[in-house]
Amino acid sequence: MKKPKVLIVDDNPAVLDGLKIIIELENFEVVSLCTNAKEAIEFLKMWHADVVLMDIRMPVMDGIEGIFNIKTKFPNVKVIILTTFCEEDYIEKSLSFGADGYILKSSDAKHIVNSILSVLDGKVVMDKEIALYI
Amino acid sequence: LQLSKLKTQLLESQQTIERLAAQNKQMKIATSLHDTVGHNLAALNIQLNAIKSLLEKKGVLEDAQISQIISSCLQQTQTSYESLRKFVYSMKNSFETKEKYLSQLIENFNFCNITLNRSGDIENIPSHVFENLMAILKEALLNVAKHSNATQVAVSLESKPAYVRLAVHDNGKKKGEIKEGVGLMSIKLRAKSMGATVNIDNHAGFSIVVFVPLKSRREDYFEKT
Amino acid sequence: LQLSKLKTQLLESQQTIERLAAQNKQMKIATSLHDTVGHNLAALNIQLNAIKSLLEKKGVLEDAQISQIISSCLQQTQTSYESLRKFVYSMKNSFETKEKYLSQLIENFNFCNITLNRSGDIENIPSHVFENLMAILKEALLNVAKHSNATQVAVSLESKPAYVRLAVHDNGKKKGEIKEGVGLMSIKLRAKSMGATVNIDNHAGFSIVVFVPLKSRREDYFEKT
Ligand SMILES: Nc1ncnc2c1ncn2[C@@H]1O[C@H](COP(=O)(O)OP(=O)(O)OP(=O)(O)O)[C@@H](O)[C@H]1O
Ligand SMILES: Nc1ncnc2c1ncn2[C@@H]1O[C@H](COP(=O)(O)OP(=O)(O)OP(=O)(O)O)[C@@H](O)[C@H]1O
Ligand SMILES: [K+]
Ligand SMILES: [Mg+2]
Ligand SMILES: [Mg+2]
Ligand SMILES: [Mg+2]
Repeated sequence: MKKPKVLIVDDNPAVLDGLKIIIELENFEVVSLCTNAKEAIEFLKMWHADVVLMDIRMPVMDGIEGIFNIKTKFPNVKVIILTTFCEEDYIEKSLSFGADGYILKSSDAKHIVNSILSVLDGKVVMDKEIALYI
Repeated sequence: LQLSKLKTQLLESQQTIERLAAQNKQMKIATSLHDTVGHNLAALNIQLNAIKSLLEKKGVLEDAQISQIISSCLQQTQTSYESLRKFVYSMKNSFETKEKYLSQLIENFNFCNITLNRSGDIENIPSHVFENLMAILKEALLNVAKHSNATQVAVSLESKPAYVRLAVHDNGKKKGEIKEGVGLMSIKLRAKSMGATVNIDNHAGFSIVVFVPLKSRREDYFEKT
Repeated sequence: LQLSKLKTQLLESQQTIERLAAQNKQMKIATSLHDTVGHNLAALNIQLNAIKSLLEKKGVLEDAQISQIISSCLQQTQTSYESLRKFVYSMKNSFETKEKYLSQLIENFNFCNITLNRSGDIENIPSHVFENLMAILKEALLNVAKHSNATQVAVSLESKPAYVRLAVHDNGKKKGEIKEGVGLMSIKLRAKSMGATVNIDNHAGFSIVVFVPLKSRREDYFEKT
């Protein structure tokens, strides 16, 4: 099987580095690290990714605008939103934009990896805690 | 005597404004705490998970001491994150909202039937405008209880980006000359201080309408961010 | 009419008590956040350092990736700790204190000279007692301005574990019969509600002394923890 390609988008370099290690150890290919949604869209115009793991609050272009753009321009790319608590306003707004998953950054490595596998399988993933917020 | 009453009123309203401003500041502090510490803890969690995965691959995690200490770090991070989450929630809930203040004022009026019509987001009304409008509303309701034989009073508060409009209208039947006392005087003074207009009319019941134009909502955007 | 004035006063004091109680609760929440999260972060810091040493011993820290990620974790922990410390500090400063409230009230009185004598820790006065005493003080000062020809008024507030005592004494020279109005009535009602005694005397100037016995300060100890 070909390694699934993952694009990671977060404005915090510590999160980018950590996720890269976790995901690469699980036999995924991390195609690139971007620090905002705009960079991610520029990347996707030229390269392919199967899944985008994306933060919500980022400068230049946030995750909400990001999902909207990715889902309209690249409908086959799966998008998982990585959130912290207190972003319920953002989550609410983004629900209609068709993200494939919402998982908390306080999840463990296994959960993050399983979520990527699930969305690749066509499932929608939403953490219980997030469902409770909204 | 009238002057001293006015002075007291102004002093009290000054205190309310300061209180609301202090609350605003506290909410900002709490939010910024969340933004920094909350995001740090989330990042810390991901990094600890990464360390764990790396050490697992290297077979180092078989060392019981290392494995245990990493679990403990993860545990600490989760607990901190959870405490912070709960804190921000209870903080948000414990704040006095403009909505709560208004509802309480309406609820506590029991001279006659009262209805409240709101439109737009009341929380968006600038604090000093809100505080003035609430003082005006109190004075108007006091007058209803004091001077009218109304059975019904309708209060409406409209919050729009360009203006705020407060109207108090009762269905009392007493019509006479209006001899302005401290009440109406302070209503007019407060309106003037906000650059607002006041219309007082006693042709059908008694009605007071205060219209506050908001030149620019820019300060508000600053308040929110 | 007197009744409606009293009702308004009671409503307002209810709101003040609720506000002070809410602030008290917020301060407790902030302090407990600091205690739990601060404690966790300190522990985290120690454990991360322990991991670092262990991995160094095992030669695993030579792996640049591991060494870098551990430094980054340590960094995040420190930053979080720092933010939390700053937060609790600015939170404490932003709270309304009883001291501030009292000083403002005294400062804003400008009918004649006023002196304030405090003893004991004012912040220890239970919120509902403090709120009642401040309302009594306001009413007493209003009377000084209204009825006396005083040039000097002395306010004293004593906070002891077993009691709180408020005294307001002016050097006015008008002596006549005291016809109790809403002012003195509400002072007496408030005192009664706290199980306090009131002494009003107009033999040398006009003086009001309110003595509030505190049966048990246990609630206060609870309030503080
Ligand atoms: N809701 C009302 N219904 C009928 N008349 C009213 C009403 N509100 C005010 N008035 C009339 O307007 C007059 C002026 O009101 P204003 O509030 O200025 O003074 P006041 O209520 O008489 O005294 P103060 O407010 O100083 O205690 C009143 O005396 C009353 O005649
Ligand atoms: N500081 C003072 N100096 C001289 N006389 C006073 C003083 N305080 C109160 N009095 C007398 O006591 C009376 C009762 O006071 P009280 O506060 O109960 O009513 P009021 O001030 O006349 O009216 P209200 O408080 O209802 O507006 C006053 O009318 C006044 O004669
Ligand atoms: K985020
Ligand atoms: Mg971010
Ligand atoms: Mg009036
Ligand atoms: Mg009086």
